[in-house]
Amino acid sequence: MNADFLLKIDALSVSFGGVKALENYKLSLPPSRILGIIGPNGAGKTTLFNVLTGFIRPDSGHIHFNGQEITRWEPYQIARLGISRSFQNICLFGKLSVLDNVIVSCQIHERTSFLSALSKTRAYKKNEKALREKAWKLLCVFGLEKHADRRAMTLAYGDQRRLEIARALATAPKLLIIDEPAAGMNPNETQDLLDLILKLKEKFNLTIVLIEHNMNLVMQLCEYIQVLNYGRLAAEGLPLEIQQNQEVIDAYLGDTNNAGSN
Amino acid sequence: MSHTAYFFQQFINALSLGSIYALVTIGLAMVFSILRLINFAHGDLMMIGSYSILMLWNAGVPVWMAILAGIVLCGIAGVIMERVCYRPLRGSAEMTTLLTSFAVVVLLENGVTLLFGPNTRPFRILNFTSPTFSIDSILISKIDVISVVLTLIILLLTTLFIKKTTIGISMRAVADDLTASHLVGIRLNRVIVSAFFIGSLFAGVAGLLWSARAGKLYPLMGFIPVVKAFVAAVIGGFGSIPGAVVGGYVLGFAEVFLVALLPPELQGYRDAFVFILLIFILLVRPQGILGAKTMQRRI
Amino acid sequence: MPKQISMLTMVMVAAGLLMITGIACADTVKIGVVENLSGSQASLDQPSLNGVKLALKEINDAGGVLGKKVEILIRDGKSDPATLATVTEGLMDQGISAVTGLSDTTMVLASAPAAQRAGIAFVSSGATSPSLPNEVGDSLFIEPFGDNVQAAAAAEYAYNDLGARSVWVLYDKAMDYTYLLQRYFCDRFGGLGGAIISKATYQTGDTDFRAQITSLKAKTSLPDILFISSGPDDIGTIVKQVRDMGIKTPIVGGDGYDTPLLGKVAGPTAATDVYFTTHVALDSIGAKPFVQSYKKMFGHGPENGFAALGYDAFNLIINAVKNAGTTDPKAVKAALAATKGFKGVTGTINFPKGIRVPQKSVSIIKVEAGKFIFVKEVMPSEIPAP
Amino acid sequence: MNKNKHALYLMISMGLFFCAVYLLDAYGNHYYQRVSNLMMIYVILTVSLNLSNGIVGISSLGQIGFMSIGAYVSAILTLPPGLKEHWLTGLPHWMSTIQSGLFPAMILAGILAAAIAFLVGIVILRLQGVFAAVTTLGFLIIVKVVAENWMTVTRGGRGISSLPTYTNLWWTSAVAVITVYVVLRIIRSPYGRSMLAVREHDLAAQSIGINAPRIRLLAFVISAFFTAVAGALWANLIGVVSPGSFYLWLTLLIIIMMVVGGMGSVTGSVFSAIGFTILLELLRGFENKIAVYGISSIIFAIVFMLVIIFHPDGVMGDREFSWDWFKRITPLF
Amino acid sequence: MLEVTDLEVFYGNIQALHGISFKVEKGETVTIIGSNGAGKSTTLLAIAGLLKPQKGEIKYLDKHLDKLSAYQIVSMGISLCPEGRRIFTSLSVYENLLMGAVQRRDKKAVRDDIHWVVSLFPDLKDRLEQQGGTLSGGQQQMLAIGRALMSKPKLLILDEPSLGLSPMLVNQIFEVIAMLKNIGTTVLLVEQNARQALEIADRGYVIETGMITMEGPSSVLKNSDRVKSAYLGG
Repeated sequence: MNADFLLKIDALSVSFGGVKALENYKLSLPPSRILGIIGPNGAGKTTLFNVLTGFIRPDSGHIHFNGQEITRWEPYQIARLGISRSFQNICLFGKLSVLDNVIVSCQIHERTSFLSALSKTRAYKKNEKALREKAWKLLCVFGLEKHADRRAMTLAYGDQRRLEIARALATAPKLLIIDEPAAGMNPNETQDLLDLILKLKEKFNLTIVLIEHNMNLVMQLCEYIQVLNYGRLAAEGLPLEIQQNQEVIDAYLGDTNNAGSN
Repeated sequence: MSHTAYFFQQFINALSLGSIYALVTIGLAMVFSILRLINFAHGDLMMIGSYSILMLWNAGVPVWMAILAGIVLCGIAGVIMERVCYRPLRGSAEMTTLLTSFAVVVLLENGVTLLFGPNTRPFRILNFTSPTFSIDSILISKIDVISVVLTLIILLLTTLFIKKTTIGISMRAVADDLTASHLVGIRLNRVIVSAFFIGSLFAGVAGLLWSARAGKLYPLMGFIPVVKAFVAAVIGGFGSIPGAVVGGYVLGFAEVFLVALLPPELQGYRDAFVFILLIFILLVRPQGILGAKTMQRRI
Repeated sequence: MPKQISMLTMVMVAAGLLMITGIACADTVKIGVVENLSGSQASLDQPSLNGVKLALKEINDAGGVLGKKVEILIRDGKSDPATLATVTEGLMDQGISAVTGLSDTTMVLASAPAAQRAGIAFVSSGATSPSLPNEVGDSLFIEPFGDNVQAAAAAEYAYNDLGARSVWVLYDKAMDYTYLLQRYFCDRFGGLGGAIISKATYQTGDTDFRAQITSLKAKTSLPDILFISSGPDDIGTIVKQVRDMGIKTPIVGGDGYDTPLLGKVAGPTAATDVYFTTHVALDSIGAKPFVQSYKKMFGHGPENGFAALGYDAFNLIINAVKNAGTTDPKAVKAALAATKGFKGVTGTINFPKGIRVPQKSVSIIKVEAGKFIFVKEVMPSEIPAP
Repeated sequence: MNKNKHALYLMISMGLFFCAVYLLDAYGNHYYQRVSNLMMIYVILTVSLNLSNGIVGISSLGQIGFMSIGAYVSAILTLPPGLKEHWLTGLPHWMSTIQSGLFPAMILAGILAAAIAFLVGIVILRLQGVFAAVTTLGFLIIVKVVAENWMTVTRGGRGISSLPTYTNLWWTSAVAVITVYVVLRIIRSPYGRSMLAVREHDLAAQSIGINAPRIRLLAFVISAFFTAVAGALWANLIGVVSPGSFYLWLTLLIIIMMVVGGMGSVTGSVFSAIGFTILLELLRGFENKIAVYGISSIIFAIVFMLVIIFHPDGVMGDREFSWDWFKRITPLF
Repeated sequence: MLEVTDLEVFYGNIQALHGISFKVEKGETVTIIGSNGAGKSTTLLAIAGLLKPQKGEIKYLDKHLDKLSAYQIVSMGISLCPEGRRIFTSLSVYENLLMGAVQRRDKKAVRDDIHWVVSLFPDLKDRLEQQGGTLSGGQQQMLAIGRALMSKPKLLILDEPSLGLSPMLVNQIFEVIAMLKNIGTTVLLVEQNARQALEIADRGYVIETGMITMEGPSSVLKNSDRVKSAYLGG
């Protein structure tokens, strides 16, 4: 059954000191889809991402990815298997150059022997050159090549966001997880981002999971949406269904007694 | 000496030694909880306290006056240290301030060596150590009683202070959440200065007891106590005042009983065992014996 | 802006330092003095330097040597072997006739090879390891007697005069001197038929010895004496704590006890029934002029035995310069090696041919109520091999 | 092309450097030789400390412990057999009959220290920040305590003396050049990029597949290797090793050199180690002139505090020396 | 009462605010709405003195706040209840409230005010000795507001008070805000929960990517399509 789904999560629960951050969460995600996860702040969305990428150990539940159980793997193992992520608050390697941020990510599947690095063998040089070119190409996709030599921390905000996604993509993932990519972007930038994500999905044949508050983006981008509230799945469905689901509107807008005119 | 008497004598030794460690540790932990600064110069504050007391006494000041004035001077020295050495670095990485405190150690130890000479000086201001009473060949000296009682009194006062006074509660608030403390209008500098002042007063008291116990003082006397106090602080749970006291006693007991129980050829390894204990505790229970388990925010 | 200012200040300080570092030159007899004036060894070496300064003043007040004034070049080794080696090396081309200083064997071993290479005599004022000169070479002389001599003297005195048949030993494991002293003592004491009931150790810098002392108390029977091998900074505290714990057994030790700290730290009641071997009793008649001049010059009496040793080591060198009739280091070295009957504060020094450890008699001192009382001068009948 | 030109500059400067080494070694006076030897040893120590503390961001205060291990291993190996049998009775028989030269001693010292670093690292590198700092300080103290107590192998507090003084300027400068080369190569290799990534953001690094604990351990082990080699050179330079030699003063000295040079800048460490060695000698001259001993340590501490207050990233930050930059400050070139 | 003009704030090289201007008149309730990362919290932190703006000015009762430290701003009568509550978790509820009044010298009045706050939030009544960290999210939010009230502010600033709360609790919080408004407290309310915030406020500002994009009376904003689209998509 796992074969049909790239990612399958069963009965996942996490709690912090008695507070349930995620409770009995389920997901079956077929390949090449874009899933959106929405919900109020503190609903457990980022916790879910952290569990998925190995940064937080779940209390119970199972995560299968590409037919393998990855529930208690280390983050770097999960990354090598093909899940890559961006962070809600940008986590770049600030002092490294933009290009190096991507190269360091590209090299994930390379095995360089220590001695060849010291003696600069021909194969090593070739390999380094290939890495550079690969990273450069990726930067071009994101339009960041003109900043390649700048330190990542000196980039403008929007560029930093895009660099994060570029870095995540450089590991050649099957599943890309993006945490609030449009936070702090203006409508134009958001539109560009939307186009970019669609382009990436096509170009790299990606499956994408997205957390986002910007409804425009979510509704236009996602093929399927899950709504989290208080760590539980409040609703899931197609974008249109979600948009009209009164429960979702209430949960998301916290609007009950002045039942909205919408 | 019977086995029981032997055990109890070592117990008294440990209790007395542990009290002094606890005193040093309280001051260290107080500053750490607020500034996240491991002040390695805390031991040198002890040294400054002892020197002040000795110098005042040599100058003819009555002994109790000299002690009080010396301890207060020690407190002032702590405040000056904060103002001159640590305030310009406020907000720097923990490692930066840690290294700076090492530089302060070099500065103070060499400075005092230049001023007063490198030599050990006798410190017989309070000749506390003569045994006062004995129970079944177990000797208890004045300094044992004074160390334990003083430590408990200071623990009690400190606890009252941080529970009941505005500035005490402010200290806990700052340790808890710096941003929120700013927002409610706590004057951070005032809190930090108070913490340094009080911590340094304790260092002064600890310096007095340490010197009285050894009967001497010298410019480099501060480093060993501060390293031990750090170990004690980690064992007890860094930042927690009762933890500091527990850690001090655990360390005192560990040191005394390691010497008591180890065969002579291994006694020399005592400090190695103490540090292995420290590493072990850090790995098994990083928050220390009494430290609260904080939720680790990883991202 | 503060950045630039700080950088500028640093550059200026560096430039200023460069200018000051010129070499002063005059027609004088130059003697190098290498001591650890800062760091952990400073409390041993500072008094030694004071002794040197006193000797220097006396010599120059008396008109110098060979008609020239004497000048000392002082270097601080910071209690760090690498620094010590460097500063000693730096002295070698300064036109000096000999070098003196240092109270610790390890430190001498780091410093003296430079002098050995340059062929300049190095007289260690305070290191007492008898094997030291052979480890470095023909340039190294030690001024005090070897530890084996004083330890044997102590053992013989304890066995014969105090009637001791068993001993408990406490020593500082971090020091060469304390280790050797107790080892030689145990050799000789055992050789005489005495029993070593057990040994305990501590580390330099410890201030609490009660755990060790309590374990001594727990022994079924107390030994006849305690041999406590300790440096001058620790002995007062140890004696105090031993007595405070109610142990009245006689305490025996070496020249590390030769400091007023013993009486002052331990106090008169505790500093009683303590015996030690040393170079000279500082309150003996022979040492009186030295002690008085020292007091006059520094405002206080000698801090420990190293003051007198530093004083003697320097005079020993000047004596050799006088005998050589020249400031040439080779000649001074030869003259040193031929020293006969040099009378110093710490005894009469002879260097037997090829042996650069003086054969001196050992003074036994008894401490009563904090006062040092000269007992007798002994020459041990049998000395353990270095 | 620029690149060839830079290679040429590098070759010329290396040539000049080794010419200087040759001249100093053959004709220089012992004092300058000694200072230069120590300078090179400090370069090795500072650069290798920078690898663990600056490049990969471990807060280690215990590197000098590895230096101590290296110095002792070399001392035990190079001590003449006669003395060995006499002093180090705890050694196995075969070991007390051989006397090794400097090179094998250096390598063995490095390997043993690296092995110990591996074991220690597994435990200590799980801690972070000040806790790592103080635990590594604990490691330093443990090494000292063991050296003081393991009488039959280390000769206790007395230390091992009468070591052959094999070390000369050729050895120290060659090892220094090799250390700098290796560390620079590591930084520019995939390993180095991973190390920097781990320093910059541990979690983000893991999220792109870097095994952060392993990378940290690798840096720690390599750093320990070179530190121990420096220790071996030190032992056979000074001729005597004792537990107290490798302790706080040296720890502080090396850390200050690294911080002032710039954490993360290898060339910064090189310049800083050279500069501070010279500064210390100048200060010593000053100290001897005014006869206030200990003032040089005080000035040293103040310089460090000023730099850390006004230049918290050190003089070079985490940038490396480059010829372009060199050209800009020396227009004549 | 509070006037912010052309405020620009950078985090390192990233510009978070691109010239924000708004004002709050005495007795008004003003809301600033906007999505995550739009710069709402940044603006508030700058007002509270925790961030130093690179450009622009903040005037309060005709005095400049830009150069003042946080505690001086509190002493002038501005109180910020921060996002994410940030109560002192290791302090008791009582001590938390006490800390809110840390600058006040009138001990007796402070005690009275603690009773007043407890009467506003009856949930806290039985928990005065309980550690702040053991409270539930809603109780923590009430405590945070209560603590902010303890300094007797002339201007109360609330940063996302409804964050992560259940609808019932959100209502309770908004009732308290309405009550404060009624007794004449000037309130600056920053919210993601646009509709309810506009319901209670007199005027509102919409902030997007560090800029004020809309402003006007609540009634106008409430019915604006743009506001709707920003919050519901479509």
